[in-house]
Amino acid sequence: MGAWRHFPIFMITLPLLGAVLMPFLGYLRERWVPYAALLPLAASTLLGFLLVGRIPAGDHLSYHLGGWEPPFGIEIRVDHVGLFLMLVVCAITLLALVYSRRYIEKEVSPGRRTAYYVLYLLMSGAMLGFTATGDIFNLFVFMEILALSSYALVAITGNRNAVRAAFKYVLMGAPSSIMVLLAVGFLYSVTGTLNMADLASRIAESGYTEVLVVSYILFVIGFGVKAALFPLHMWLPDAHSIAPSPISALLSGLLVEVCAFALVRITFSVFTRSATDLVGGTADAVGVAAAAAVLYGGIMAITQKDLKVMIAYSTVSHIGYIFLGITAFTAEGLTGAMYHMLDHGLAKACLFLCAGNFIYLKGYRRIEELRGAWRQMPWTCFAFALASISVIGIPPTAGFISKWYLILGNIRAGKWLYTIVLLSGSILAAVYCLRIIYYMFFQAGKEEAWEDASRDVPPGMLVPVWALSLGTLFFGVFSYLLIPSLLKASAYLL
Amino acid sequence: METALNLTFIVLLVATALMAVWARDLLAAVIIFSVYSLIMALMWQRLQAPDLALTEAAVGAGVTTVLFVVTVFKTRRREEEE
Amino acid sequence: MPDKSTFSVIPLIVILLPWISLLAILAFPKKAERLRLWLCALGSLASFGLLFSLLPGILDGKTYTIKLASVVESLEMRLTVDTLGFYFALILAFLWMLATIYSISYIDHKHNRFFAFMAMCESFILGCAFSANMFTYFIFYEMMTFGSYPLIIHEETTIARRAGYKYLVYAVAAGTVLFFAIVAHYFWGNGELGFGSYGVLSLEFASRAALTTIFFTYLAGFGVKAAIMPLHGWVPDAHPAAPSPASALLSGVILKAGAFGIIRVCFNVFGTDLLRELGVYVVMAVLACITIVVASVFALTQDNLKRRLAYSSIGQVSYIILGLAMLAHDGALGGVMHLTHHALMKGCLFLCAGVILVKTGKKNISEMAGVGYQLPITMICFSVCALAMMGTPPSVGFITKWLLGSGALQASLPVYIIILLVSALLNAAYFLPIIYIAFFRWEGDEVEGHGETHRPKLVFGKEADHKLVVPIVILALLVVVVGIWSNVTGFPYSLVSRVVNVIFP
Amino acid sequence: MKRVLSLFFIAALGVLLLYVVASMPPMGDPQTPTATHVIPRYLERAEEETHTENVITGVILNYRGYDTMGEVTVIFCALAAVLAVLGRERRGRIRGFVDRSPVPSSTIVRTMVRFMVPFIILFSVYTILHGEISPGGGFQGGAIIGGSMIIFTTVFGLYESSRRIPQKVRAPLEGSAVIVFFLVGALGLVGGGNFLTYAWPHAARGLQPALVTWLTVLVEVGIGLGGAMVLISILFAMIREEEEIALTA
Amino acid sequence: MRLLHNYHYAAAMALFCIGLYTVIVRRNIIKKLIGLNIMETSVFFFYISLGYLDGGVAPIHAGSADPARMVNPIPQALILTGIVVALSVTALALSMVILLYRQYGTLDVDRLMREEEPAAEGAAGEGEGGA
Repeated sequence: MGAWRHFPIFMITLPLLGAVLMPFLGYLRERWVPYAALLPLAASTLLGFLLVGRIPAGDHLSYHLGGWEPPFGIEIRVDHVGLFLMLVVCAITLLALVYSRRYIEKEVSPGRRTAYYVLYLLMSGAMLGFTATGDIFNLFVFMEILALSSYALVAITGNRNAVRAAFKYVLMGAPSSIMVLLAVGFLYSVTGTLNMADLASRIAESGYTEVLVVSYILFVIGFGVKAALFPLHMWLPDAHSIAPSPISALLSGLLVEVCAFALVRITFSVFTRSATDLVGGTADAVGVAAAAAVLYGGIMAITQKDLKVMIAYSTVSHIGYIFLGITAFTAEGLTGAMYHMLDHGLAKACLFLCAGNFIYLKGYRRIEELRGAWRQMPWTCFAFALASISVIGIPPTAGFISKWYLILGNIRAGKWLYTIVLLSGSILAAVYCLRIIYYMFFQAGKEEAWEDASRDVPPGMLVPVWALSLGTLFFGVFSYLLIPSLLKASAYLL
Repeated sequence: METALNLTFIVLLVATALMAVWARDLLAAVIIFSVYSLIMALMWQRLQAPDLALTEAAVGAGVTTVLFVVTVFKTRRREEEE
Repeated sequence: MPDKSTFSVIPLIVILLPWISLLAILAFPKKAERLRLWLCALGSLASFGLLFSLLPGILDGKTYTIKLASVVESLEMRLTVDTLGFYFALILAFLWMLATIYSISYIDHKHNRFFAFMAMCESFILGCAFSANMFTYFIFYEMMTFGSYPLIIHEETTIARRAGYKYLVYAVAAGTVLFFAIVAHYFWGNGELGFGSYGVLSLEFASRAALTTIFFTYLAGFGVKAAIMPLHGWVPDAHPAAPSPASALLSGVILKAGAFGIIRVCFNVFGTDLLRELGVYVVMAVLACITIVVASVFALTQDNLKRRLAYSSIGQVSYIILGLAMLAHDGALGGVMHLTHHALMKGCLFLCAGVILVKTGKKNISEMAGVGYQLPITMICFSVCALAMMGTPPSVGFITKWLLGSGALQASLPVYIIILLVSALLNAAYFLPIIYIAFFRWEGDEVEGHGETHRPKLVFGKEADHKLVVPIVILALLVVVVGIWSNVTGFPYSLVSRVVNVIFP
Repeated sequence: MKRVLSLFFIAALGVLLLYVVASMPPMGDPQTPTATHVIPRYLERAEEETHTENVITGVILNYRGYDTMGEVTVIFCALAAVLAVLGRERRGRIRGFVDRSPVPSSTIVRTMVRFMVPFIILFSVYTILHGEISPGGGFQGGAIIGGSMIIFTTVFGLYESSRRIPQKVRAPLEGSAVIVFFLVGALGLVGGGNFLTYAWPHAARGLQPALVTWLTVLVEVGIGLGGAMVLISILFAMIREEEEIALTA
Repeated sequence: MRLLHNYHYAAAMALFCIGLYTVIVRRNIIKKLIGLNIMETSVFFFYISLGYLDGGVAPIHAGSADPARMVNPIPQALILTGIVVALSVTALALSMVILLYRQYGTLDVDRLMREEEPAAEGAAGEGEGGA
């Protein structure tokens, strides 16, 4: 096998190495740090794209670190679905990084800018590592890096509410990580290995069902908090609305999805199909929680006055979408969930960056202040409209395709209640998104609100926003690139 | 004798944990917590894990406790009443 | 799919042509007012012309198809021009062309936005007409909803905003219900969303309950746009709020998109014998009858001209659904042909209402005394179309009522004839007063009591701008001409009979 | 009310956990899955494969080296996070800073500490260097150095101790652990194996074991040094006085 | 029965619950962090007691030790990473506590969180950053 075998590990380690080298550059030339930060991520994205053709849909690439074969050493396992998510992570982190160069100059005090970029790169590298690893303890370690860097990035603006929101996030995140560690311990006590593939085979024939069920429950609680599933989501609205916009775009768009993906891998590749009776009970509970999340998130989003808090609640609702797709236990449902991760990531990142544009240019956070915004900021508003169309799930966008497969999966699974919940969720989404578009386009703004500058935000911030919104459109129209292989991959996972 | 020693350590552990949680004065709580992690280090030594005993002693009793002490000094000694 | 489907890119070009006007707007947004507006009109003119060039091919049964994009093999966006699609697209493009010309001089503010969304909406509805499977139909249908919203709230008055809001609420709800219907159809028809000539679904795949749920969710989803009674709420508010060309299109074409959807569902998705077997057509028929009667009664009570026309539209569209529900050859023929007939008649009426509004500023019927003398040509066309709506012999309206009647006889259900007669009476009841007030009353005549007072002279000179009147005259002429020489090749009868004969041999 | 609810939730969780623990394989008997599945290979062949007596160090640095790379990244991330929250003290001398140590200390304590600190550091160097022979290793040594600096700071105050280990020295070394790990990993790559294999490119067969041991020692030193510097920087960042925090926050 | 035999596990679980109780119920945030550490050490204790063999020997090949009776090295390797992770989370949380006390003047979690919701204060100025 050619040199491309080493690409996944470099995709993960380059950002981490970049993060470690950043303080040196920060010490020598502060001005270059934002541009230098782009290098490792661009390299990872390039490696990712080079890898695309290499992995056939049903197969996976397994890379033994240190040369030791799996149950003894750690293995990096990249299958088609994993690679697909890694590419999404690379793309969105790169775009948000381009965006944050100017945004950070205004939002974060000078002393902390290098720390911002260091944490940003650590977070991106950890996300890639988290998706690719084939070892559950390694999953925990990367989750911890993710958690730590996201706690700090939420609190980086330093104002009162940011630190309070970050601390609330820590108080909920830290115990959930420990629960994941305990769950890994339970699994280890019963099977003796830590490698996921090996675990799957040993779980199937191990007799200790109570231990496995409880360990699955702990996994669900642990990752549930990280993925902000309904009852465990209290930290999300504060953290995502106070964090600087590129960070809340990353948190909402990616971190939440990656943790949901981890739960998918654990449910399907570790507790495999044969163990569904083990997983069955908790899966229904997750389904009920997800349905509640869709409705709760939607209703709360409608009542919000602050734009970013509204988008945060819509994330809570859309995570419910993803989990409804997962708990349907059908190939279409899983494909829908996967595709929704992509679409939700792109659209939600775009929404938060647009909100960031409003804050950057005029400091407007509340929705009333956006009246007639399109006169002065046409580009941002059109991008916002396009992204929210994808959030609602209107045809030409990727949101429609993912909603199609989510509902198809639930119908095939015969879960009528969840289908109705999904549909009403999309109506709720329509209500709170169209309300914003209505304010922006069809309302006359107060005279002095938008009068002075006729120009929009600097191009450095507009390009990522438009790249993301056109991405949702692109993946909507050209969905045949991904959907067939996703269907095969989910069948392979199931 | 083996289990007797283990049991005493465990009882001590649970006792110090409860006291650390219950203590009103924060500094006292932190000190009791450092005793807790010291006993935990001894416990691990008994379970034939020397590396970890050393680490737990150095990190648990050493660094973590001092970080707590610094925080208590920077904030407030007494726990606030409801 | 009929075997003779040749690949051709014409359907795609026809859809993209209206976007020329969009380019025109972007090219020179501020200056060259005249050129820009005529370019917009050119967009819809060109698409109608290209469409008309397809007529000979369609007449000898050829269909043109092109694949736009696909998600999975069984789920693809494909455009196909078959006879039914062509028939709907023909009238759609024709009416849109006239409305665009009409609105060049009618719209006085925010031209760019209006023409941009007008063009987009037209291309989406053409997409609906040409869609080869329900997936494509739904995509264009949803995009049409969001394309037509700005048309309704063009005036930006509070009434328009509230009407637009109500329209959105109905449309989004309908979209969701329709979405469920399509996914269920995709699941139970195991992947077959296309339009088979005898219907695609059948009982051995799915249970009876499943098929009925699919049918009723389709009916509800399309019913909102086709303004079936319980779901018609948005129509009476949207029409008066929208500028006249927009409301002409709204009732002439956008309501028909819903009706066309139901036609596709009944003919191509379920197929008539499956409908008869499921027995769901009875519900459809009952709903249609209720809508016809109740809408006409409401129309009586409305003083605002446009609201009255809106209610009459709701009634007339249900004629189509009634025709379908009869499951008889003539009934289906009458119903599908009424699609065009009503578009011609109602389009003309709304445009006349627009002219009255522009020239005399009058909105309510009670104030329109003597309008006939000030705007003779407009009011004559108005009367011709009003009479046609009532079903007087030489006009298209008469053909529809005649066919529906004979369809009812064929289906041996005399109760429909009674419904038709009642509705004809009601139509007369709410159209004749308008004509009477317009011509036989004039200001100041009731002052002197019953005495003969000088009758105002017919003033021909001061008619509205020629760009407003010409479309009205064309439509009025067509209403009569198509009525008399109905079996001329290009006209509705030739196309629809070809379709219906296949379904009801 | 919240107290009762959470008490009930915790009690339920506790009972569940105890029930699960009761159904677990018995502790300590050699037939449990943990003792039979993977461990025999480690215990027998660890020595000649990783050339370290201490199996744990072998497992940490060689078999599961990726975990430790993650761990080192975690500690670096913690430092970056603390500095992001509190902001690093300004460069150069810490001017205008009261030499008040958090704990009042008498001369006896000062002399005792001045006498003890060198020996503690000696012990920690010992721990780091012989990591693969007897218990101990990179991070333990680093923690002990950190501990010694803590005693020094509590007694002599931040000004004194930051003069001994200035920020200019600490900043470059903080990232040393990850860099060393990456270099050794890449070296393994150059040497033909996968990432993180301990192999010296085109070295003589005989020489291979000694080189692996030396590489392990190199990594140990890297982790020890990196860990120590990170702990010290975290400590200094937290001890800094309020007005200092206000300035850079 | 088995629970008495596995008393180490039982103790670990008990400590876990004590820690979790403290994190959830206690109002002082430093107490919460102490609870967090107790939780973490209890899980580490569980891991190590998992790997223990009766009459086992530390896994170091120093002279006499024979591999058969060596204790399981894997949990110990994992816990080394675990301890570092626990330390870093505590360090970050404590530095946040310091900043929170300086900004809000209280360590009581209810008083801290009860202030007006972030949305209300989202005035343009506040977003500029800087304590």
